[in-house]
Amino acid sequence: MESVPAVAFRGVSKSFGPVEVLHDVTFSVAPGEIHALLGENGAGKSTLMKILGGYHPPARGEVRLGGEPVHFAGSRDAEARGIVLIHQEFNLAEDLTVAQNIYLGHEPGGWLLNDAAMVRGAREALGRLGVRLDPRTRVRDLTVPQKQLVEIARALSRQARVLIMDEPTAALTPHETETLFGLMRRLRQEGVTIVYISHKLDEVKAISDRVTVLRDGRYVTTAPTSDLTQGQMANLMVGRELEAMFPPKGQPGTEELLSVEGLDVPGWAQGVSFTVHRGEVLGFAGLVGAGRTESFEGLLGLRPHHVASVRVKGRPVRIRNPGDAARAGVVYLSEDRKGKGLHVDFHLRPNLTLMTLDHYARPLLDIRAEREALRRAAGEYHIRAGRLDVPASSLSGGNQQKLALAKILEVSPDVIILDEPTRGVDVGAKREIYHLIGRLAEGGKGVIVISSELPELLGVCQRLLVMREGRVVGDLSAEHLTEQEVIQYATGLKVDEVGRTDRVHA
Amino acid sequence: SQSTPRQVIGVSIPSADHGWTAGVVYHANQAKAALEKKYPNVQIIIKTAKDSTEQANQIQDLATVNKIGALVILPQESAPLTRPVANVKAKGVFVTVVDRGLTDPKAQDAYVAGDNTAFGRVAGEYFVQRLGASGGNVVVLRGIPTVIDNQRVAAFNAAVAKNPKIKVLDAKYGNWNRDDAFKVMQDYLTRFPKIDAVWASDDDMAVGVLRAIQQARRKDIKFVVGGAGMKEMIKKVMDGDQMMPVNVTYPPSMIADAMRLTVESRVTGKPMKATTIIPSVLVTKANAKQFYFPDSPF
Amino acid sequence: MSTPNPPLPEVAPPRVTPRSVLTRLGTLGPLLGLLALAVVATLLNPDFLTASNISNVLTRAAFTGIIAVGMTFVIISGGIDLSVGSLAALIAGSMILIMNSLKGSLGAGVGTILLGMLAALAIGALAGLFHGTTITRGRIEPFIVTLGTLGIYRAVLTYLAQGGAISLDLDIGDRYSPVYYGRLLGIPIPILVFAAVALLGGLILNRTRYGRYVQAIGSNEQVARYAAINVTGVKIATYVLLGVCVGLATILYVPQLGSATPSTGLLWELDAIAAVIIGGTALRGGSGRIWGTVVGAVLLVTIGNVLNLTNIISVYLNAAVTGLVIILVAFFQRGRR
Amino acid sequence: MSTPNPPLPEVAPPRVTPRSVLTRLGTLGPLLGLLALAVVATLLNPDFLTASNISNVLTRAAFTGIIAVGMTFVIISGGIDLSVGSLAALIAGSMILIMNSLKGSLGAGVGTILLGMLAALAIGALAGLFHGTTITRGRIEPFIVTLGTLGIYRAVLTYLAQGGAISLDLDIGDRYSPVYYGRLLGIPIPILVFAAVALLGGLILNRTRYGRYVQAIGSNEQVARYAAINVTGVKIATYVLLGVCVGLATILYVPQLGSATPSTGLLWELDAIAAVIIGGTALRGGSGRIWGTVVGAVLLVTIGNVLNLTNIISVYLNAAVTGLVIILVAFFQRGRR
Ligand SMILES: Nc1ncnc2c1ncn2[C@@H]1O[C@H](COP(=O)(O)OP(=O)(O)OP(=O)(O)O)[C@@H](O)[C@H]1O
Ligand SMILES: Nc1ncnc2c1ncn2[C@@H]1O[C@H](COP(=O)(O)OP(=O)(O)OP(=O)(O)O)[C@@H](O)[C@H]1O
Ligand SMILES: [Mg+2]
Ligand SMILES: [Mg+2]
Repeated sequence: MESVPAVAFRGVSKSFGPVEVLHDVTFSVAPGEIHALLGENGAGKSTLMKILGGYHPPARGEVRLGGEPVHFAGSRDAEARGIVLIHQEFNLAEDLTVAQNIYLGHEPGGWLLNDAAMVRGAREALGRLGVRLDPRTRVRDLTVPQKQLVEIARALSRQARVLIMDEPTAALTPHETETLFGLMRRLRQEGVTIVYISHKLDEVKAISDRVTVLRDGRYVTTAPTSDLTQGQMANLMVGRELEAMFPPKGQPGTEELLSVEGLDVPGWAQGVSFTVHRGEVLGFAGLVGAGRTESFEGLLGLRPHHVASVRVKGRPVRIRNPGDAARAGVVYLSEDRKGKGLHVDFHLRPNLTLMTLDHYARPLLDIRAEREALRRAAGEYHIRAGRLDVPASSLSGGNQQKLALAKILEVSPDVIILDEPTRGVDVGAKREIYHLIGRLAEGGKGVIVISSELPELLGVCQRLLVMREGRVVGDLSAEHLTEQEVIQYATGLKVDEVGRTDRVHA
Repeated sequence: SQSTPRQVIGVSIPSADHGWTAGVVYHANQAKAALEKKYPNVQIIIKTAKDSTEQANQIQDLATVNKIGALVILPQESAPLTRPVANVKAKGVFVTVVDRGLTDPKAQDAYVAGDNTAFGRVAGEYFVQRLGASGGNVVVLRGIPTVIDNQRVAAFNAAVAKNPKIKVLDAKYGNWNRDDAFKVMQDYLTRFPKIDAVWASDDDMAVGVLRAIQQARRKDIKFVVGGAGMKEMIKKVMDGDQMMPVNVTYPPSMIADAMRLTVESRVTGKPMKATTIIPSVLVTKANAKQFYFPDSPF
Repeated sequence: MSTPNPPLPEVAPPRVTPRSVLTRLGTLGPLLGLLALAVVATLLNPDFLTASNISNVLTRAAFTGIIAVGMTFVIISGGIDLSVGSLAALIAGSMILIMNSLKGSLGAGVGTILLGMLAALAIGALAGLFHGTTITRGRIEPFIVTLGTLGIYRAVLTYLAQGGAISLDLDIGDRYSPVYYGRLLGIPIPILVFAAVALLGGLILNRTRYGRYVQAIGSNEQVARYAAINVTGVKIATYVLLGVCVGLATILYVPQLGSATPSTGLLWELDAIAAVIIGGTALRGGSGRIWGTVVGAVLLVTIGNVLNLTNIISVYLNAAVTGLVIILVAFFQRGRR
Repeated sequence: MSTPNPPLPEVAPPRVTPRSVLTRLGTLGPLLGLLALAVVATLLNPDFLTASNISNVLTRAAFTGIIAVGMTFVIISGGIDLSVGSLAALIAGSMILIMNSLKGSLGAGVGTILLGMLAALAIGALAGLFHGTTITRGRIEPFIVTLGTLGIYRAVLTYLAQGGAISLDLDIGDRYSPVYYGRLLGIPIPILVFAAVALLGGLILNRTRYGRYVQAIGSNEQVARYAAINVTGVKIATYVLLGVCVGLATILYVPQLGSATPSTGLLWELDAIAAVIIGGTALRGGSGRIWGTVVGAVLLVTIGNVLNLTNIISVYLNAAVTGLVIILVAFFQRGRR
């Protein structure tokens, strides 16, 4: 493109131990553009960006900034040169407040810190994202999307010349994503160079100027975004033709597998009622704060709650904790993979069998059978790992998600509740998860999918419930399953009388 | 009993955790040097233990590994060490027990002891005599919960009971420790507007007690009696200190006496007296000089 | 699956980098430390290697070792228990009083002793139940709860003993003493019990559901809860298990000295926790190993034994040597996390 | 913004659930505990509320209180220090020996005493530096390192004292004693120093970069590292800070009795750690508060004081009451996390 690129990678390689995860990567990013970086889980995107951000030194090759080679001793060095990285994993100290996190390492003030200025600055940075959140809240008390927003606000509070965003929208709803994009466009006008990583190809298509694709740590290509369709991007990432993303939708049966009436989760949800049938994929849509996650955590006994009745296959059950639920055949996959879904310090094997250890207790655990199960699950769910005897933390995000899914499916449940099942997962893996959901339904299970990605809900679900302010406000199926309808319900433009309406506004 | 073969003598004592035990360690080491010089065929091994279990382990090691012929032991506690000492004796080791008698006297060959009952009684008798017919208010600081402490306090109480005018206001644990004694005394001073005398029952505790009284500038307390003969306190008695008129001996050097008697008996073959009691006596200005050891750490 | 999948990425060759060799060595740290100590000890005094000395050392390690095995579970699950020493004292005292009082009706026989043992285990289990329940349902930090009971148990024992000692009836003591002093197949009984507890502990930790759950809770309690594990129950069980271990250790301890005093079991908690940590279990929980704990317990006792067998330094400095060895051993196995 | 946005989703209303009121109350737990204790104490013995008794209590709390302030930083940063009591003893002994030996050249004046104080602070700082460096660069668990030095320091002191006492020269003692026994504006100097340390500690923890970094490291070390915080340096500094606090506490302690013995500072570590935890700092680090620690330290001393002032229960059970009160106070402030 132009004369001097803002950022240029020249033959960058990187190894962790004996494994080379980046091989000879060379490409450049023009000043003032939004440059998308694509690749499968584990392709090396985050690693490359950490090199740019000064967190890792490259093993070979060099990074050039405005034409001149740079060698960062650490992230502080890089920040001094105007390079700011929004991390993919949350990098927030949970015990500190939002404002304290936003300014961590950059506190204003002399001998004494200027807390008032930090709160003001934090409020302003959050405000730019359209988030109204008290900066004095402890991060521990935030929800996943809120943490994501704080992470973004932190980067925005630095004066960035090069802003790296590693999957900033993974946990955001379309509305928040739109606000963020508005902000990115404005930054671009101000001359900020943005490198943007995402697995949401529609977003990439909408926001970026050019796209670079990595595959297995190697540079594949760079092209103007307008030259590529989403399908072409996907094919470049996986290096082969991807077939249809979504499986064909089957016909739900009539047997009621799980029927919930009048579920209240104080402070979060009121009078939530729904039924899922055999062979059905039921979606839950809604904006951030709609209370979907909390409803299901309540249902599982993970939060204080009250429920009028829960029936599984017609029989009333009492669920006080996830153990009761699992015994009744109901399992839940949390949206918070690291915090609630997976023991990242554990190896794959104990993670997989954690919920089904009684199958292996005779009475001592049969480790060999567990290994066998892992080998089977790795094949069945396409969990890709160099070796199977490694900690879960060494898997890429998508493969961690597949492992977490495999874990709950080991229970052979009747009803599977999946909360944001494809968050941070690449297209290939997403496709595998969609097909898995299809197969589960086909096999006679009831599947509930909670997701902030409307296309995915529309793609896999036969029926959609829309939640708003803790209540179910819409029940859409067949021809009503359109983006337009969902948004109207989610934003309150349209309200149905769904389920029990006698419990409005607790 | 033969004069030529090597004699290995084990000495097992509590480790130095307050003044009196420090004195024991000091005197044991002095005696070792002197005895090994005097009897070249004698080897003495001194072990210190921080609690009963460790001491039981040590005497086991002394018997099985160091192959001692005689054991001089000052037990941490009587009851817990009775069986382990009996086991050592059963292996043919000559056992001299010092200070704290075992619950089963059959477990020992000889006994060299201070007199805890006398320690409390002598102090109590001094209180009766000094406070006279008018009596007075007395506070007591106890040591660490042990049999020794129980014996001393019981004897003191029995002695002062002879004068019904003497009132023991309270007796709390000061753990043979200066800091704890300081705190307990501070609180006694807060609580009791009139105290005539303090039985600190130990010279380490007396140090803390004196400081607390000094701090409160209380004039009602006529005197403080410690015990066991720490050199600084004996010095005070010698110098005629008003607050510290007397002391009661409980000499840590009894370990040296026991070692000397045991070694002599082993080397000469003469039997040792079954029981040697080292009396607790009242130290006054008159006789203080003979209890003053300025080189000892105690 | 429905579509043909691309070949799995090649399996990386087994990696034996210098780092991983060091890591392996690190894992064996405490064992190497123990061996090094044994070599030094033998050089200083060849008697160290005699069968009788080794059997002495292992017998001694049994008390805190058995407790440390239970402590390993508590620490792996993310807890701590400071009260074990006091609890041992209280159990010893209660057990002796119970046996003494049973002598009248049951005589000084096996029946009395068995009932005493049963009482010991029951008291330990109850104390553990109290700890576990207060910590989980009462939501109080384990450090606080067990610091509190540390004071309470020892005070109750002091009260029972009226400041002195509680002594076992001599007849009962004679019948009971083989439990500590006796041998089976030439091996002292405490060693056998210790070995059995360690094996059982290792088996439970690594080869049962319960052990897996303990590790899962210590690694991430939230994830464990979401995975349908009864977190409260498992945690309470670790404290009960530890309480039973304390009871068992006391059952072996009582015939050794035949009495309980206010100083019985003093600082055992420090020894037990130190054994666990030296053995390579992280204080913050999540993972650990029983054999490491066993080596840690033996190591701590061996230091004392070597100091007893030799005479090279001032008696005042014994504790300094112990401290130094502990730090050195930890240095060997450092940097694994 | 450049694109028209759909209306903002409504903000969830601020939720004031009963839970959050309880949480607020919970934060004040230790203070309420202290007040309750004071009320009970006054009912039992009205002398409790006299100025002289309160000044005694606060003066006593100063030693472990000052150490506990330093310990708060160490614990918040995710560490622990078991050696503080032994270190205090060693500093006390060394300081006395140094001052005694300076008397010859400098006389028994202020110069000698100031040099002694300087030595105390320097030894404390050096010990802290050693702990911090061994823990961070040597990558050894803090529990192990300070368990080791716990033994070493006290052993060295015992060696220096030959098991007995190291006594301060009487002339120096007379000049020095106002540091403990003196008053300024009617308030004992140890209380003033304690207050100053607490205020300064609170300021450093909550209002300086360093304090913020300590919390960040304890909360998530990786995050702190990513925020370009010098984790190693900050951690070492917490141990040095604690070492200096121990030195300061010892400077106040020495003129009290004018001597150091092997039992000086015994179990101070337990008191200091307990004060921190009772004050509401989590043992696993990340967050905490200085004022809570101060209340915790005063609370612990008050329990002992109340027990000395009254006579309602057997002396044997004193420790039980202490334990019970600790658990009860913790119960008040439970369930905050
Ligand atoms: N610190 C590390 N140590 C060892 N291996 C690592 C480390 N960080 C990353 N890897 C490995 O490097 C490879 C590239 O990881 P990276 O995080 O860059 O992938 P990514 O493209 O960002 O994937 P995702 O889309 O899942 O975020 C992966 O195989 C990963 O397991
Ligand atoms: N402006 C806001 N003020 C306060 N809380 C908010 C705000 N916006 C969002 N939240 C909180 O963020 C949470 C959103 O995260 P979460 O994922 O848990 O929401 P959900 O509706 O339960 O599920 P999902 O996001 O999957 O729809 C909501 O529970 C809501 O309370
Ligand atoms: Mg990534
Ligand atoms: Mg959600």
